[in-house]
Amino acid sequence: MKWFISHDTLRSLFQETLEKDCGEKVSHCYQCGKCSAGCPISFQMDYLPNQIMRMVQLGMEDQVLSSRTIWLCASCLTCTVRCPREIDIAEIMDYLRRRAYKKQVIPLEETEIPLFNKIFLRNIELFGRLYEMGLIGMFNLLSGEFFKDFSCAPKMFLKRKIGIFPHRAKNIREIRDIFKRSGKLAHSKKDRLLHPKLLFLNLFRKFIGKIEKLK
Amino acid sequence: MKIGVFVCHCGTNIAATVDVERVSQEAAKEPRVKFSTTYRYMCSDPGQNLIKEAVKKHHLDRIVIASCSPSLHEKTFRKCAEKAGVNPYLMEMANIREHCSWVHQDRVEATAKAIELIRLALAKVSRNKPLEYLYIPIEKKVLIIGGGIAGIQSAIDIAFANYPAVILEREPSIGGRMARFDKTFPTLDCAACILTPKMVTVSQSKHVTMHTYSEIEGVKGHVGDFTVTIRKKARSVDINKCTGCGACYNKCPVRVPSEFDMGLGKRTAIYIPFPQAVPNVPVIDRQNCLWFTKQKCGICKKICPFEAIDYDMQDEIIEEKFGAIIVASGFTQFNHAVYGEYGYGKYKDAITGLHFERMANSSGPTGGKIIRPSDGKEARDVVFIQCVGSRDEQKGLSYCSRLCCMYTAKHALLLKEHNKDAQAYVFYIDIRAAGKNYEEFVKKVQDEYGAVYLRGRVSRIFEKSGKLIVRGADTLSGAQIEIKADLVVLATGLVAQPDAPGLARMLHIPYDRNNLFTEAHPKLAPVETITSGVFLTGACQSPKDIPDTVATASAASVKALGLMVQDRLQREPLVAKVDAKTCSGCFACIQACSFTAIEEEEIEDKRLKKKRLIAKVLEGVCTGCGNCTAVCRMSAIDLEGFSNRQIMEEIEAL
Amino acid sequence: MRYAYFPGCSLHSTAKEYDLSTKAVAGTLGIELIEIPEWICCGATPAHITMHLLSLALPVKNLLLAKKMDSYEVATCCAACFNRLKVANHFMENDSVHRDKVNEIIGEQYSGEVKVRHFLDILINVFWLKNLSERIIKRLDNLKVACYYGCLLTRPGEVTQFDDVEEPHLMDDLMKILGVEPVDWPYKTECCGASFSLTKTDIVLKLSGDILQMAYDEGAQAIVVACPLCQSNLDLRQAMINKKFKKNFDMPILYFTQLVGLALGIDPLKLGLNKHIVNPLKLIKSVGVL
Amino acid sequence: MIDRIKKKAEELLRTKQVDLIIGYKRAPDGVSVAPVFIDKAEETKELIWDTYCVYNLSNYLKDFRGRKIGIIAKACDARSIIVLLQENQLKRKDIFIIGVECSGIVDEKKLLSISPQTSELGFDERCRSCKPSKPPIYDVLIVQEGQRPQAPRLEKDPYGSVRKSEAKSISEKFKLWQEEFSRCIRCYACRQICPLCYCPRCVADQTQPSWLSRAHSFRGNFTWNVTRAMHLAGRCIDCGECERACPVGIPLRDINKKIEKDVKELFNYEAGLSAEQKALLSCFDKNDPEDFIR
Amino acid sequence: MTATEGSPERKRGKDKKDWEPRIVGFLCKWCSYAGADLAGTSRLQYPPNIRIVRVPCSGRVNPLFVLKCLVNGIDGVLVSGCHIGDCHYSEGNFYARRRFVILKRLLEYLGIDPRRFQMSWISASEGDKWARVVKELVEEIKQAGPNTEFRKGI
Repeated sequence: MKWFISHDTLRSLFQETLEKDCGEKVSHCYQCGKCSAGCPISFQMDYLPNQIMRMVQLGMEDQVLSSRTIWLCASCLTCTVRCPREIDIAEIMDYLRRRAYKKQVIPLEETEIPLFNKIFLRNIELFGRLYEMGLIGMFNLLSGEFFKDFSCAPKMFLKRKIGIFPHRAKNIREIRDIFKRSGKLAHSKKDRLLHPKLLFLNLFRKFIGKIEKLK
Repeated sequence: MKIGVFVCHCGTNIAATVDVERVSQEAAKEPRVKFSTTYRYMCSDPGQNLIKEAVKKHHLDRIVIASCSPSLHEKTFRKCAEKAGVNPYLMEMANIREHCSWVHQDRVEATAKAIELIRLALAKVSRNKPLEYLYIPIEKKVLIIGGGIAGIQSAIDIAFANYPAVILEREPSIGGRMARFDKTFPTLDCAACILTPKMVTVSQSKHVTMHTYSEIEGVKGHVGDFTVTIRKKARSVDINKCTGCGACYNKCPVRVPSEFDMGLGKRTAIYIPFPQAVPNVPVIDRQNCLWFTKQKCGICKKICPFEAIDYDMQDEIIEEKFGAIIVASGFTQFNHAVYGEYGYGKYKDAITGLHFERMANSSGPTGGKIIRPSDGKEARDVVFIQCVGSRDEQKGLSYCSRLCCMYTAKHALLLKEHNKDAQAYVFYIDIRAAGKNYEEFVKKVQDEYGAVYLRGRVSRIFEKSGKLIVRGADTLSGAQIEIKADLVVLATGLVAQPDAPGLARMLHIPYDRNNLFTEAHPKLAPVETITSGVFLTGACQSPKDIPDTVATASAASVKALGLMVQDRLQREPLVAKVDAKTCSGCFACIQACSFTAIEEEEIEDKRLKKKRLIAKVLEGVCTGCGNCTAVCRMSAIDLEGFSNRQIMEEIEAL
Repeated sequence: MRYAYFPGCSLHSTAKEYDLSTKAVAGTLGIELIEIPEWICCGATPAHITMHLLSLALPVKNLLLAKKMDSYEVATCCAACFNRLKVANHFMENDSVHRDKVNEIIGEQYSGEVKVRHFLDILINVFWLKNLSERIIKRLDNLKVACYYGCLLTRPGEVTQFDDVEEPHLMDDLMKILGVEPVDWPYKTECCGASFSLTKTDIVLKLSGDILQMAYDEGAQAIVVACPLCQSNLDLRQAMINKKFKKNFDMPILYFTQLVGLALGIDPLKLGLNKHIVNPLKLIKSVGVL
Repeated sequence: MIDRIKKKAEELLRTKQVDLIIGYKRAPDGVSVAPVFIDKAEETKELIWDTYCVYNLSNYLKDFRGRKIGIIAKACDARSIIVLLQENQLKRKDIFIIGVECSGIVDEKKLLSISPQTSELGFDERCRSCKPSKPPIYDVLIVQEGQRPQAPRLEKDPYGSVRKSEAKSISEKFKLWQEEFSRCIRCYACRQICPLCYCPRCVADQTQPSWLSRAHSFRGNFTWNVTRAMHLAGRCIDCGECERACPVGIPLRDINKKIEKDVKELFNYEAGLSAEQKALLSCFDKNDPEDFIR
Repeated sequence: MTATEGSPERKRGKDKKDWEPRIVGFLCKWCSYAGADLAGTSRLQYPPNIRIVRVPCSGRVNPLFVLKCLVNGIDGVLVSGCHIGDCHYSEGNFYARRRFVILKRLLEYLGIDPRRFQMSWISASEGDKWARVVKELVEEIKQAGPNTEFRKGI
């Protein structure tokens, strides 16, 4: 048996909170499975999108937030445009990810994605525009895959597709203000942007992986 | 004016909270009240006898009964008054149970309120007028709109009772959708085998007249006296001369896709839709006939041994009178072209269930072979997709079309019967098989015919290398599924006919947001409409399978016959009435009447010494809603039973 | 015809050739594209995954910058930027709760008054295909391509208000005008894995590989795209796909602007055709343009 | 302009296209204007047209039902003719409308102080919120020639004063109208002058039931004025005759305007623009507002 | 009984302290009246301040009825019908809705407390809603105070 669902779970306010916060009616879902049928990423997911909807309906917050599925969603909106119940499933996935960030529950297997997102945003907060070199370098460094995509690098440089220096925005102060105020309004603490727990988890996993490979 | 007040204890229902004796005493003090009393159960026989005796003894001419809700016992006490010799409309009720004793606990308050409620009723009854029942004569003939299985069954039932029925069908033959089906679930008897005898019965009955290839143009009047305008479209073949020998269509050189065969087969320009057509008289399709398009050919006319072909035939407009109308206008298929993910209807090998029925039919266009329309090859892997259009608020209908689960199961079975090597894959959301032997049927299809049932809606279909790739999911196992199919059968939902709203407006019956006709009550009056004399049967009211359609057809027939057997129709006289002197003829009332129950009338105005137009209420049509009275600025139109004087008197008594 | 041009981060780096070709085409056709001064990143996918308000505030900041310019319509080429700008505009127009919050963050008042258009839309629906056809110098006959729209250009339909959601056809129409034959293929809006390029490269390889395979099977010689992320996944990762799935695709991934540029007679180098990883020049030569 | 009016009127009578012309003539005082009813071609000389022609002549049409009438109509008057047509009180073929282009008429009450030629202040208040100078319906249109008189300055918001009153507190509003209505002497001049009050028996005169108290108490006055306004909902075309006729100066137009505003805002309905349109209260839209309903 | 007899003073409490609001409800007999019946059958308790005038349809209610109630000193008037789409006569409530929004706004414009005239849609199955609406109505009218505006003929 995978799970035991208790009376308390069924009575939890997970679904209500979600519907109130993101305005999407999960209760409308009647489990037709069209989202899962069309999802391009579902082959990698631990639960299909429709199962996530069901789990939300049943109040299984812990299981949903620690699922890999919510991180693997590519926001391609295939599910959203085809849902016969007019539920914006991609938006719900977004919401679940944001909630998972807040609660710092991130599955061990999927730490790169949140890490990447944080680095990406930090990058923009610093430079205003994306600084690819910085992004890739930082990401490789913090994710522990130091030489990822190195084979591509020479080509990119040769074709002058990646700049070596970042863009310097004149209005950087305004941009940082936007970040600060958005964070304040969303009641998320700024230091969460690069949370040590996240980094640690990721490196730990990579380390385990390496050891297993050696075996 | 001598009013009697009768206060009911209703056991303890009223008496426990309301001091009925005091109420009665207080009522007696009101002006014009000659008699007042209480009784344990006023609606019981002794209670009613008490009223009758009091009327006799005290020469009462008006009655107020303080008891329960008029919704419950107004009719009882009206009858009681009538028996006691008081006009039934000189009785009013004070609702001191539902609106007083049951909703209050304080005895003093409740008693005081009960007294006031009686005072209100007294005020109203003092302005009541004696009214006489209305009687409407009845035209003893029933119109049936639609000649599918619903219309056919209705006609048979009415003819059986020896009343005349007229079937109006817009296609050249009766038979409707059922004539296109191959087999019927769950018994698998062939549709033609059970329908054709009924069609023949209709055509041979002396009580049934058929207007095929005809459309309804207008309806006037009301229950008992409908006047219907019918357009008999030019068939170009004289129905009285033609014997149905078939010489004409055997020689016709034109070939066009057959509508009856869903475009899978061909027909000629002069044609009968299908071999068992009733009447067995061809019709010329003027859009495609060479004579009408190019003034050439004329073979059919030359060859017809009975000189039945008449190229100059014109549409004919006739008017007929009916006492009742049965609407059996049926349904149409949901158009799946709105589904972009299923290819916008452009894939030839993605067909609908009705196409499949024609293919499965051994006398159909493919001779019973299940083929791919694109290349004519036999289909081996066939995917069935349920709920196309149904249960889909985004692109289709909110409702469940009710039959698709069953007909898809039937198709999966037929597929296997027609081709042993074939495999059926059915994508479903829920299987709804609530009917006699339905669940057993679906189980049989799964167990004995090996149909693979997959629980999930299909997300995408696309063409690749001559096959249709179907992407779905099975939510029970949590797997994505991709099937390379030869043929995809879409179980498209049932929708209202596109012209249903127009018909509804003609008949003054309401329809819902899906354009399905609305019954008078979803449970207790499922075949009636709010327009008396108009009844519903079949899928025009909601999706129905054949057994349900036949059942509602017989139900509607009984309702119509219930009118036919009466000499005249008694109606409550609670209708609007116009005061000629006060009416200015602005006709705000005509515009505001939802039932076209008001018309213009010319009168001789004695004061102005000239003719002028005023409003006139058609008592047979008026439903007594009173909307006209509120839009009339001069209060020239008033509603009997709820008249301005009655209501104003109530207000003054408050 | 004058637009405030929002290139987006990619067009200034990995997708330089998209920027080059867009400007070249616009210049030739007389469509004035004025880059929004000091524009900033729209936040892309990471923003809306992480902080909803931020994902609205960043595009709105750009729209406000555009509003301060004379022209009121914004042109953009990147499908992801287009989607984010459109979504932000949709919220600012229709959702007062979010509008108030975002305005508070930005410190200015905005309610969705700036219009956002994709350059493809401008070319077809503002400049008109017919006008374009009159300007063509070299017809690109003998070229068969798969038009790949990606997932973000048309979805969700009510927000982007751009082409058909399930079967978009604007790019196909454009190709036909140029003389190019678009193949009718089913993967026009399939996802390439875009945002996972760095994080979940496996997924990207699988999805992009499927797309390349489908285009190849349907007989396309090249894939035409309107999104820099799709381009980089299909182009940059093609070698890795070949390695992983043991294929040998040699499928150039072109921007629609590059093909339009070629037909207008613009020098291929000015269109950045030398900047691709999978070299398209061989193919271009084979159809006789060079 | 007047010459062309006279010529047309003369022609209509002479060729028997109409039996009667309703128009304006100079009143004996030499300044103000009175209605005139002409059935002889030679009498058309009497006709005049100037900014003093305040009356809405369509009020007289109902008295001549069945005869062919020619009528001189300003834009506002023509709209009341449309309402009368809409309500079957007239037959279109029975009337010949001589439409006159109008650039505002004077307010008699202001006349004593200021002349209309010198200042726009002399114009009637309602002309400042009236857009059309051309009648929406006519058989022949007489346009102004040469130098047009200075048209009154248009108010940006025709309902500005209504909005102002709406903003007042409930008790302020009550007090205001209590004072206004308590002056009412129930003379029914507003009813007599209104071209759209044509009921054979007004509810105010009915006794069975007695809809409103006939005593000129505040209760009765209030009921009468609300009844009158409600009966004009979606019909009043703001010709201003009621307010002009009121001997005690109750601002009746203000009430009419309030309803006109609501009707326009809630239902996008304007009275007297087309004879084919359904009466406001005899039709509905499925999306009518219902936020006021529980 | 004639109009003048029904003067508001007749049945009014002398003192403001023991004043209880008097409310009139015009209820359509198919939905709202049946809904009130259901409240009774379900024994839902509500204050006894309301008197019901039964009408066939909310479309039957003439604005003059409402006006008459108010000038007679009734403290609150409620018009209640079927929900949109449920009208027994299919469209009556549409007409009522249009008619009464105009009246409601006009009365407010003339200084009548908007709480004194209200409308509701109550179906035959909404006994609970009926009880709730009456309770709320009584509460609101209590706050609005007695309708004394028309007491004296000034």
